[in-house]
Amino acid sequence: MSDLQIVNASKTYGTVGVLNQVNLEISSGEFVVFVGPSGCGKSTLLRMISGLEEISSGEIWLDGRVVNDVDPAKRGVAMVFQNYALYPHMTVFDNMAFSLTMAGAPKKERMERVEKAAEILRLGHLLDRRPGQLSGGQKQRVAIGRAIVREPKVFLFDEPLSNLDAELRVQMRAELVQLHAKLKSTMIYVTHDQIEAMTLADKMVVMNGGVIQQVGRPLDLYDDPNNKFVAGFIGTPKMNFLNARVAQVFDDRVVLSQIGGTDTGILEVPFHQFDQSIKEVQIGVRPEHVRILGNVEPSASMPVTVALVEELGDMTVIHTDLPNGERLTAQSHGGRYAGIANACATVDATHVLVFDREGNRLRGAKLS
Amino acid sequence: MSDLQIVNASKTYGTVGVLNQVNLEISSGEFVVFVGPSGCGKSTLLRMISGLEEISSGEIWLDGRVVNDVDPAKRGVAMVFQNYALYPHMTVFDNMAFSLTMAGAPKKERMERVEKAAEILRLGHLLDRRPGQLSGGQKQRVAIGRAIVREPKVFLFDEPLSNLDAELRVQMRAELVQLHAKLKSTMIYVTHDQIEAMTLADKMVVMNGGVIQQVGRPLDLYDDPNNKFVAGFIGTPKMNFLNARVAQVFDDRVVLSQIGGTDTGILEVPFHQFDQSIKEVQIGVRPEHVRILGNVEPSASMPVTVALVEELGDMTVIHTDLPNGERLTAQSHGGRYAGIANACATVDATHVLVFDREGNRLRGAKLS
Amino acid sequence: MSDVANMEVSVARSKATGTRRASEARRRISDATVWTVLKWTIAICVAIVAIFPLWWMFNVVFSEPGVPVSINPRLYPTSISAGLRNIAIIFTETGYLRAYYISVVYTLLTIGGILLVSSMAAFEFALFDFPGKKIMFAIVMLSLMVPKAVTLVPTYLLTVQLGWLNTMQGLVVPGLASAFGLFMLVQFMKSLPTEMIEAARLDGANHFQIYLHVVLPLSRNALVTLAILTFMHTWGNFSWPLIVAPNPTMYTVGQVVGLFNAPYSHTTVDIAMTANLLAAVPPLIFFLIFQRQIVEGIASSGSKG
Amino acid sequence: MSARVTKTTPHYLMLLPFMLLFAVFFLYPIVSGLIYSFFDWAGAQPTTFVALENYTKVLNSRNFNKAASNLLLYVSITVPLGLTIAFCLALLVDSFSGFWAKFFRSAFFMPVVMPLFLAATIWRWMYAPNFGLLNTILGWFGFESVQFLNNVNTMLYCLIAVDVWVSAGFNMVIILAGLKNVPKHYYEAARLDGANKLQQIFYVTIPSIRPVLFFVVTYSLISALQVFDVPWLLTGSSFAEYGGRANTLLFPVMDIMGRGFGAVKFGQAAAYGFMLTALIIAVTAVMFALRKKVGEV
Amino acid sequence: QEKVVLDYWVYSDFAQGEALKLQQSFISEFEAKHPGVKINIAGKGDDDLLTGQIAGAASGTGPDVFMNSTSAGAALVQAGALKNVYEDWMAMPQEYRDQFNKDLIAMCTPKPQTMYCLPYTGFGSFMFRNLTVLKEAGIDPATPIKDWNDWVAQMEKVKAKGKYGIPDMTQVWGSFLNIYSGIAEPNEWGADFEKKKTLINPDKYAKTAELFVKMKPYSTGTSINDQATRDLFISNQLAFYINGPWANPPFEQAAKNSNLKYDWVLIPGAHEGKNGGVQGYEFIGVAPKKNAKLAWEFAAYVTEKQQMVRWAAALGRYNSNQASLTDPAVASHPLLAITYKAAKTALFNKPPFFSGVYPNSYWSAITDNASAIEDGNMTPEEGAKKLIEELNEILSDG
Ligand SMILES: Nc1ncnc2c1ncn2[C@@H]1O[C@H](COP(=O)(O)OP(=O)(O)OP(=O)(O)O)[C@@H](O)[C@H]1O
Ligand SMILES: Nc1ncnc2c1ncn2[C@@H]1O[C@H](COP(=O)(O)OP(=O)(O)OP(=O)(O)O)[C@@H](O)[C@H]1O
Ligand SMILES: [Mg+2]
Ligand SMILES: [Mg+2]
Repeated sequence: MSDLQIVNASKTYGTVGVLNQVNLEISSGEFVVFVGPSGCGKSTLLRMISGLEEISSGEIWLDGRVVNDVDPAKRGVAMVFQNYALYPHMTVFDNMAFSLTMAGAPKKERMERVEKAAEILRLGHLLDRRPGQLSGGQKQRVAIGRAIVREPKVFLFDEPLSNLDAELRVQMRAELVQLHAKLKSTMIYVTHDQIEAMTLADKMVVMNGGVIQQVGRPLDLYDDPNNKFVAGFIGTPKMNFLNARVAQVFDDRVVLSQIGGTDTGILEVPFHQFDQSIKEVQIGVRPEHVRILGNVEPSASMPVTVALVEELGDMTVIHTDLPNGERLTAQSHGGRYAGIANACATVDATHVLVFDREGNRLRGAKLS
Repeated sequence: MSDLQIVNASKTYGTVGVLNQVNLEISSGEFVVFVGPSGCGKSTLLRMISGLEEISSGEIWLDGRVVNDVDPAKRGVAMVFQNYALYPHMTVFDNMAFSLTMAGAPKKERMERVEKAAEILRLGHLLDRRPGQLSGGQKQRVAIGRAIVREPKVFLFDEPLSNLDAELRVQMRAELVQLHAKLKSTMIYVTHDQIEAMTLADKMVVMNGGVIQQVGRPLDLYDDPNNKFVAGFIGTPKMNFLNARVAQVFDDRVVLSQIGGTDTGILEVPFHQFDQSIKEVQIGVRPEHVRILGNVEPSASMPVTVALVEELGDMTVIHTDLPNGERLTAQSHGGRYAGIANACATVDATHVLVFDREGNRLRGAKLS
Repeated sequence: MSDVANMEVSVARSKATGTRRASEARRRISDATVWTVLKWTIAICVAIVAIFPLWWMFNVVFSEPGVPVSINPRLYPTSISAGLRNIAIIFTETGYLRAYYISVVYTLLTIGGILLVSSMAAFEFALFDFPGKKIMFAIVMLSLMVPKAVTLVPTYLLTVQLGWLNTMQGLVVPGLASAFGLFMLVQFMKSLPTEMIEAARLDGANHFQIYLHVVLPLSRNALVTLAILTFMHTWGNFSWPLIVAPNPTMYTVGQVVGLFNAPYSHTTVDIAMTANLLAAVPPLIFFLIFQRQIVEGIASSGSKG
Repeated sequence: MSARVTKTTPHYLMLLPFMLLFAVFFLYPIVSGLIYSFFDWAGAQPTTFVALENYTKVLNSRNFNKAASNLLLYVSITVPLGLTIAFCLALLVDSFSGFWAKFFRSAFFMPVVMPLFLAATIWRWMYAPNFGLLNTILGWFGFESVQFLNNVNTMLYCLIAVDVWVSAGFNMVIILAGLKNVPKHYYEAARLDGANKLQQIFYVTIPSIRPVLFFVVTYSLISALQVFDVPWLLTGSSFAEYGGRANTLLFPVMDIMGRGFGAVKFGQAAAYGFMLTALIIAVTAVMFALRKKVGEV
Repeated sequence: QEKVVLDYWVYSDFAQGEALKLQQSFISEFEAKHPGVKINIAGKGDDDLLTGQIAGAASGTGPDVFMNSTSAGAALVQAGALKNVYEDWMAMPQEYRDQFNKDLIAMCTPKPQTMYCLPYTGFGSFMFRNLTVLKEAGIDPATPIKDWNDWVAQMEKVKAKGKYGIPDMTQVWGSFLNIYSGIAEPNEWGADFEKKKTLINPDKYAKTAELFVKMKPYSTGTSINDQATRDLFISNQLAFYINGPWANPPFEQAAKNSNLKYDWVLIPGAHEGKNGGVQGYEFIGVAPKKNAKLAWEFAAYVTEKQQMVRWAAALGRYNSNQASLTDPAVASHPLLAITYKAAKTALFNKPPFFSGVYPNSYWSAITDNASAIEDGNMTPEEGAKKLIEELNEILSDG
């Protein structure tokens, strides 16, 4: 029921445009995550949906009606703030019951609804405390509880976990997944933590500079990004981007050369009907598709200098420099780094993405 | 030259003990990282070394003399604070030169030393600015610069990167590594970020509850932790801990059963001369040593229910529940999760760690 | 057929939403404008009430002489030259300039002294622990509650014993240990980050240098606020100069104005008002110059109460 | 031991100037005032010890009850009223931004800057019967002229109006500063929860700035209990005659000044002063106790 | 030879303009006669003068020679600010002593062998009349006002023209006395500090209060000290204004600038032949300090006839040196003439001087009572009875 459509929404502060012609459809029950670098407009978009921020142009439809001018409290949305915004002078109960108090709900109803929410979040024993007496994770849960009590059609979360420590974040993430499964409400979630985004989202919205870059399932974005920004933004360590020349074009593949400025840097990338007019491209390779080899030099490998090795237990990240100064990062699992300084790198050509000079993804023609 | 010894150091606030009989040796030029959960006493220990905090009992030796009563400024240590503690009313130059000004150094010397430090940190063009006009990373560098100018024997860092965003942290981490390589001073670094600890440390000190749990090279701690705390604290996703019964003891291995409360949960763990009196143990298995298989049920595999799957692109984390309710997390790379709900898990017995009921590591006798 | 019906329905609905939206928007706009108009009206009215007296006095000074003042509300100045003449009379025929000088010196020395002495004490009370701190601070705070009227004479007798009658130090020194100033600065300094002070300690700054190079500059807003309040208080202080500096060569502006305001004074209203107005000018200027800092300064001092 | 001493020495050195001046010019006069309050003391004349006579004389004097009840009434109106108005003004200024916020802030603060004798002169004129501004305005509406400052029913309220006018700006600025520190998210959360503007003020603003309010209330109380110059000037008082018609604007500090310099009974004045001090300390203590009870956030 | 410096404190209006010039010439004359003596004059507002003298007496650092109102004399005696100058006085030639107003000398000598000061300047109050208003009301200013009834009748006529008759005379004790003196005798005013009883005559007080009630409809509601009252007079809205000679300068200026037409007459009394009015005096006193001898000489010098003649002639101000007032240079001054006339029948402001300090609520009790009667809260008789009780109580309270 609670479908949300954002149509051509823009937002300007004075003359500064913050959001530019945003279009987005969110269906009922979906868990949507907005990601993007700081200042890209995630919070602004969220706040426009909540009604806390006015919309400069365009429309927001909720359940089939335009809500541009509807009071925030009447939109049926609830918001969980980054720093929780719990009222420090009220008990947990009063915090959670606040919206009901404002609506003048009778005491009995307040008790019931708060207790129900408290049960879902296992907050029952904390209802008499003040926020100051709670741990970070508990505060977080109270903030969510306050939203649940309102029984909103749409939950909005603005980086709700960013104030928690790593362990608690993992835990709360799992709780959020369960909560979504239980309540089945639409949830919109802002974060700039990728892992959060990937693990939580049904649908991930990647934004940059006030523009939506790509919308899709997390793994689709990971495997098949539309542009360099999305490709680079998703995945840690970050995807490697290398310049390459188009050497030869075949019907089902393209041969790229001069990778890393080396003559041996040649890749045959599967590609259906590459546009012959393009001579210069950038390729994107994820670190897990790069292999660093000892001093052996097989053909089609590039000589690299190891700059920094980060051994993180199971995973080893090796930062290397190519002869032309480009950085190439490789990631491997299980083994331990042997301690070589000069090495060779090979790239798995089947996982290489090709971008044009502007950073847009070049895709092979669909086979009909 | 700048060896540091901490001998039986304790710290109490009133009646509350915060550090308990800490002993630690740090050799000249080492990069030592203190890790541990919040409140475990990392900062307190660091501040005791700096002299900002008085030591309740025990001794701190620096370069062969006891410095317990030496003024902080005269210990030859420099500290970089979490929130930088730059003086907002002074320019970057004045901030960096402050210690020299206090020491009454002539202008020329101040200029020279500040410029040298600024060069190392690429701050040359910022010397006239005030801290308010700097970005987070730049402030961070100024704070380090202020320390460098003093040419200290020991650098102390208290979570210097925790206020930065993820990308900047990665970058600053690399810079710190280079700085250490360049200056070759002793550096002591407090963090509760594991990745930071693992990538930076020559020697890692894991603390909990005011007690040092283990000291060693990061990978040694990862592979060979002394106790459950260290094992669980290092590594993400966290190590799995499962209860087990000692079924049979051989000279070079021990057979554990009832893992996950299942009859098929049997592991033969290589172990030299297991103490026969122990009947109940806990085993620790890192997620990368757990494999989740489809519905096939080979012997020595345990039936599990998949609770949550987190697909992070290259890596997939599968949280499962064992029949006795224990959680078992597995991690795999490259592949994508097939979407099964009931599955089987196997554990790589060669990588299993054994702990007693108190959480202390049980180690096989050394082969003489 | 059914398609057509559907279409009609949807058209009707969109019309309905259209009109409802329009009316909602109108209501919102009118609500907003009512609120805005109300807000501005109140703000302007209060501003008038607040500024009017000064404006009125200005008009009285700059008005045609001889026109009764109180029954012809002066809403605007009528004669600039008369005002200038009044000012000239004040400056040439009375000791006003000298009083200005005395008052300015008195005020500035007091400000300087209070800022120095109480910031040093506040530095200790706010940032460090040492034996006797609590009791000393409590006694100082208690003194805030003793009315000035009680201590006026004993303080005066003491000052006389020191031989400071009719001297600048007699005016200034007894007022320097301001409990209010100390209280304000302590509240402010409590909010300074301790790391800043620790960093300075590590940098080799001694106790006094930390105060001088770190804490003082960081307390700038609070110091400015205290300076403004002290300015106003000292400039308006009447009873102390009156008894401790009775010699005309030491008259402050307040005392000179007091001469004009005396019931049996021969002067006419406009001259008396001119004297009053001129007395208001320095605090006004001081305030206008520094008013930006006052909010931040008071903020951090007030918030901890 | 000696290490400890040298460690704490700098603290005392820094405190020395203040504490020395304080001890000499505040503590000593207070203590000697306290001693004099037990003596019959008329300036230079030899003083005789009279034990508690000064205190009993003050307590039994005709004016004491009047001054005390005036003070009670005055404080119980002017403090809440003044703070409410200051609070509203702070909200008002807070709702503006940029130039106008600064403008109104400065404008509202203006009365604080103005010397008091000036303010009093002008207010006396505003209150004047028949031709004063207020009566002129009342006249437009057909009301009879009110002798604001000479009518026992209006005098106190006239004083309170001036008092509020004088002090509102100061309190406003402090409250305003407190308002700026309230995280915006609280208001947004409350808006989403359906709280209207008024509810936001009661449920968010006031609780959030409680420490500031505490400061303002306490300070206002202490100052109001020592009220002196405004009623003194407003009633055109002199040492011979003060307090206005029927002593309606007679307050303890005025009486202290009058007894001291008018009747030359400094012993009584001091005794009076210390009784007032005791009251102020009691009120302040109650305030602190209340704060403890409500609990600090 | 060491220079002796004497501090000489006067009211602020003595240290302004014309008056200051004259004072300074007295000083330089005196200095010329006494080489090595320097006199510093300082002007002070009323309360400031008292405060400074009391504080100065307490610390022994007050002025050497100073003036104040005789009504503040008792307080200064109590504070120990005044030296007993009886012997110095008696040492002066008889001729000098005869110059002074006998009543005042008696007032300055409250006890045998105890004299606290020399009487100095003074004032008598009278009534300013706005001739324009009177003309409009059809009143001939040339016909003297017979008595209170006549007076009230005039006010009624003034009021009929929409003008005001008189300021509210109950607000300040001085203006009250200006009316009461129109019916009371000198021994019916002030207090007896021995018996702790007020001397006010209740019947006469009640009569006075009756007059207040009658005048109320014609009153401006403002006190005589309010700026508004003077402004009303200047702008031809007010017929009668009662005050001392110091109120004249603004009127004089208005007469020049805006054609104010006014004159002055004695304050009408309750019946024909009786006039109201208040006389008050400033004294010049000497502090019990090292240079008291010189200070006395200076005090004696400025109060001497020669100086007082110049003073009166230049400023038109009254003084207590009777001899000076009869000097032809002085008698012709119109303001002085009326003051002189007024003082003959006027009551002293707060007698007796130099003996008892009036408790601070004494004076306000009177004005409060009068106001209450004027407002109709009590009948004059009730009020009078109550007032006497109240004042006696205040006096015995101390
Ligand atoms: N009130 C405002 N006035 C002007 N610009 C604003 C305002 N609020 C936000 N902006 C600008 O709008 C842009 C988007 O802000 P927004 O808060 O939506 O970013 P975000 O994506 O949530 O970033 P973050 O991850 O840091 O929270 C930023 O560049 C910000 O500077
Ligand atoms: N001044 C103090 N008085 C009392 N207890 C203190 C004081 N300072 C610190 N503690 C306590 O000492 C313990 C250790 O504090 P410390 O700051 O060293 O922890 P930490 O390991 O640095 O934690 P974090 O990662 O949160 O910074 C904490 O439990 C803290 O509450
Ligand atoms: Mg945001
Ligand atoms: Mg810490």
